[in-house]
Amino acid sequence: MLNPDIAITDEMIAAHGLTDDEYAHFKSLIGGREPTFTELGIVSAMWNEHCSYKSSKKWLKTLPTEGAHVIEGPGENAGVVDIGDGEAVVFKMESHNHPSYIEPYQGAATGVGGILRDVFTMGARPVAAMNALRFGEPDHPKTRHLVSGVVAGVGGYGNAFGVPTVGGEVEFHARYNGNCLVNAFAAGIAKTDGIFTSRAEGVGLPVVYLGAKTGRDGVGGATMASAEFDDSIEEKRPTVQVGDPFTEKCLLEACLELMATGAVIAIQDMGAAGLTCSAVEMGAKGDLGIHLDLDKVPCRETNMSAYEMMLSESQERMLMVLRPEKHAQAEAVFVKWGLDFAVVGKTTDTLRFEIFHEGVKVADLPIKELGDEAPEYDRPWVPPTSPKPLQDNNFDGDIADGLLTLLAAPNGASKRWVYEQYDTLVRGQTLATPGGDAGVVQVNAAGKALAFTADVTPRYVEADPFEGAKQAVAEVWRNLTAVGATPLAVTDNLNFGNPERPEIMGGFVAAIKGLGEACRELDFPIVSGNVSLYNETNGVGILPTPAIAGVGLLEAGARRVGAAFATAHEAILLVGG
Amino acid sequence: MAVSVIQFPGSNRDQDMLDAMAHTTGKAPHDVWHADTALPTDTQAIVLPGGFSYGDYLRCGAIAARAPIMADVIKAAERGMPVLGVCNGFQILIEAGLLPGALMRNASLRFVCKSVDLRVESTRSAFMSGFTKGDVWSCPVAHGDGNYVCTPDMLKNLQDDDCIAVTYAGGSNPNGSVADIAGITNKAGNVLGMMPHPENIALPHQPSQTGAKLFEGLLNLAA
Amino acid sequence: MRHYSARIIITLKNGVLDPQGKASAGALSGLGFEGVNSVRQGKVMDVELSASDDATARADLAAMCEKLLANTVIEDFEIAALTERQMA
Amino acid sequence: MRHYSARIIITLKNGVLDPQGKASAGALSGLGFEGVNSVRQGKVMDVELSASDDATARADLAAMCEKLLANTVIEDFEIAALTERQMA
Ligand SMILES: Nc1ncnc2c1ncn2[C@@H]1O[C@H](COP(=O)(O)OP(=O)(O)O)[C@@H](O)[C@H]1O
Repeated sequence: MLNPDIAITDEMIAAHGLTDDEYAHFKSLIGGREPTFTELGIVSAMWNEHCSYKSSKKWLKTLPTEGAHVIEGPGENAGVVDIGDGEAVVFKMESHNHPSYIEPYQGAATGVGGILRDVFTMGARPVAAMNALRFGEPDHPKTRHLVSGVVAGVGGYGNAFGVPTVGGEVEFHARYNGNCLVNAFAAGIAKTDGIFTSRAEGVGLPVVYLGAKTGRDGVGGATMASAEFDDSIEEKRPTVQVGDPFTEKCLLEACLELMATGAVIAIQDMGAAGLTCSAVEMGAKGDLGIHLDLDKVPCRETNMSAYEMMLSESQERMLMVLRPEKHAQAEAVFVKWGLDFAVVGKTTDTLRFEIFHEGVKVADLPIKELGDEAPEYDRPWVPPTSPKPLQDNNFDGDIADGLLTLLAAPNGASKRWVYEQYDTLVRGQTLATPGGDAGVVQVNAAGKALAFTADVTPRYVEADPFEGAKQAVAEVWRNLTAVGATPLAVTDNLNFGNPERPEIMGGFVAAIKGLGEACRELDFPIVSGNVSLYNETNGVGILPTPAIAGVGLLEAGARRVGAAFATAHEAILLVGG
Repeated sequence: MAVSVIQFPGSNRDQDMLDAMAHTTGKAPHDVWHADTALPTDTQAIVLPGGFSYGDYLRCGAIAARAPIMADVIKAAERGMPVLGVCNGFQILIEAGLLPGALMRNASLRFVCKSVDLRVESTRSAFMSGFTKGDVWSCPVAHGDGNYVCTPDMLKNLQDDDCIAVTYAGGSNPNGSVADIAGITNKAGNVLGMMPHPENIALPHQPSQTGAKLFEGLLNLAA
Repeated sequence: MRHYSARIIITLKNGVLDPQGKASAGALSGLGFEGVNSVRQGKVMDVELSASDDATARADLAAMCEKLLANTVIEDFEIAALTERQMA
Repeated sequence: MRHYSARIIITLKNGVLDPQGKASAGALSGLGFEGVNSVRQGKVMDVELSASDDATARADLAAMCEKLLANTVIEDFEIAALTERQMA
């Protein structure tokens, strides 16, 4: 029987970010009984904005996600696109905005770690990374601290892990004074017949825990990521997660080696809300129940409660369904790489998520409903007002001075000071480093290459969300074609303010419509993405920032073109509209 | 001609090194795991690649320098076998006591990845035999801890014994190293450690192929 | 003005992951030190400073930690020693 | 077997350049801490270990420093504390 450990109060429900309606609905899913404290934690993690996309799902469904080359669209850890020769590119972009504002180095580092895991969980070896960064005004007292910490953190993780960072953006604007944006992108290469998903299959099979040990890191982090900031932010600090790129690099090698043994049926990284989200996702996608025994979970701290283990966001961990006959072989791979490997549960045919700790059943939940019946809102929105026409501001200053001012402005100046802190060359396959229109990386010995770029101009989106989002997609398309690549597909990271404000929601809706229209028009499918809402401090929201990252294919990397003029005395042509 | 490339947990330019070596010497090198206790018996040269062995935790290269395979690497080095350490490999050679001095945090305290100019100061190492003293070439660096430090006495010994192999030329010192040192050898000349990455300028698709000369230098060993 | 030598010890807060300490502990076991149960790595800062008196020196040191030397989100600091130096 | 908590302090030898300490000293001046004359940065290792007695624990800790934790070419180490822990 369930242990009625702690009586659930209204304050607890509110502290877990559940509305009265959401709580009532949850109770109805468990036969009207009161949940245990662990169950409350689980549902709050599953049903917060970050995991459930409850404000955005309705609109995301309208985006074009299919195309001739798309193997896997949104829904898995990352999107997968065929690049020929039996190979696929696997990529995604994800935000780590709130954690980076609280602890810039670790927040950015774990953001990079998370996106790399998303890519290699699918069986792909990461070959390129990008980062789209936005900070407040350069002379705002917090900006310098955030910039130096975030850039060092992005580099600290990616450089040690060993993925070349080949592109990104850095921009400053007062509207990011209270909320910086850290959007990390990663891409990897997999064999089209070697792609792994989180869909569990088979009853009574071992569920295995892989990677680093569990601590109290980030307990409640996913809930925090969906909360608006206020002055009590200091109190939210002890939940900071620390990244360990060395362990992640070992985890990458161990996972790829493990996958090659044929031992893996399904695999899922433990990201936001760690064990909870990964287990529920694996079970729900495979129409199976999951039985977990928390006494088997490798912990690095003593006396961890079931609640803490289920919500821990310790990094560099994975969950897998294993072919039992391969157990010894699989375990040997993890021992070789110095990582934990523990059978922590099994798949069942009950469709229940059952969790035991110290001999007591601490949770018994319907697994499909946790995901499928997450709340979904049609938030009220108002159409954006059309922008005022620009004043006819004839510039009568000195053109050369004006140009120098633009080039010297933080947003116009070279970003070399940032990307020289990133290893842009590791793996030895980089054909074009940052500084041009798109980074280019060779992906096979025959010379095939991929191009990567990330773009958006938030002030355009602020002025006109529909046109601004279209423009971002068009810029991505141009940056890819400008290096000689054929655009393949995109991933997006939609950073907005509080969706409960109708004018913010209106901007979000219009931006999605613009994004969808541009991508449909260009046959440029969106294969993965991420939404980050509530980027707002004391009522001031960020500029609407739908960051778009695109991937293009060059059949012959050697035929790429760069931005530099090659020789003197050549004609300069202006093309386009 | 058999070269052994040692792979430590956290090495990340191991594949770059294997590729560059295979391409230039025409023979696939051995990929040797750090926990092995003996090098393949046909080994004629050893390379420690770049990366972040053990995350560069504690001190760069410190934990890797004590790995099981290193006892055999040290023995081979003492017998005169050519040993090259690049970046993290250089840090490991220093921690293992095969080269003098220390590599500390870059003076800027930042990781730096860019191309710098290198000048060849000595060609005593087998790896440098394809170069001429005074050659200047452009080569990428990518490191956070490449600031070579040593005592004035040690520096004098390095100079007197012709142990400075490459320096950063033309004011391109990216890390604050004493005397612009980018790479050094031991007194015998068979052990070379350097921070820059010749393996990233060796293959046809890379910006130049100058780095390939380091590996071509090994072809004489086959004779 | 008086002249002081101070030692500040900065350690990770309880529960914060310490990859460096973990790697060192693993390496020590590998080298045959079997009795090692855990290693946590921190920083020591030896600061030479001038201040009008002990109390001011301590206050300055604490402020330096808060503002720069320690990352108080994940680290604790402590002024482990403060001694007056005689200047030559 | 007894259980100990030990603190090891590792500092750079005199005369060895310390880029991190120097940068911290510069940054402190930049923040307006005018009395700072120098900063030297070192490491603290808090080790939990088991040993038969105090003397063995000290000998083990010294050996760990010699073999791994300190680079004795450029660093000095000191066992700053050793206390016995009661196990639950
Ligand atoms: N955070 C970053 N990481 C890596 N590269 C960056 C970053 N920010 C800017 N860059 C690179 O600097 C160059 C100029 O960037 P940007 O000013 O955004 O150019 P554009 O508007 O032409 O895309 C691009 O090559 C871009 O990839």
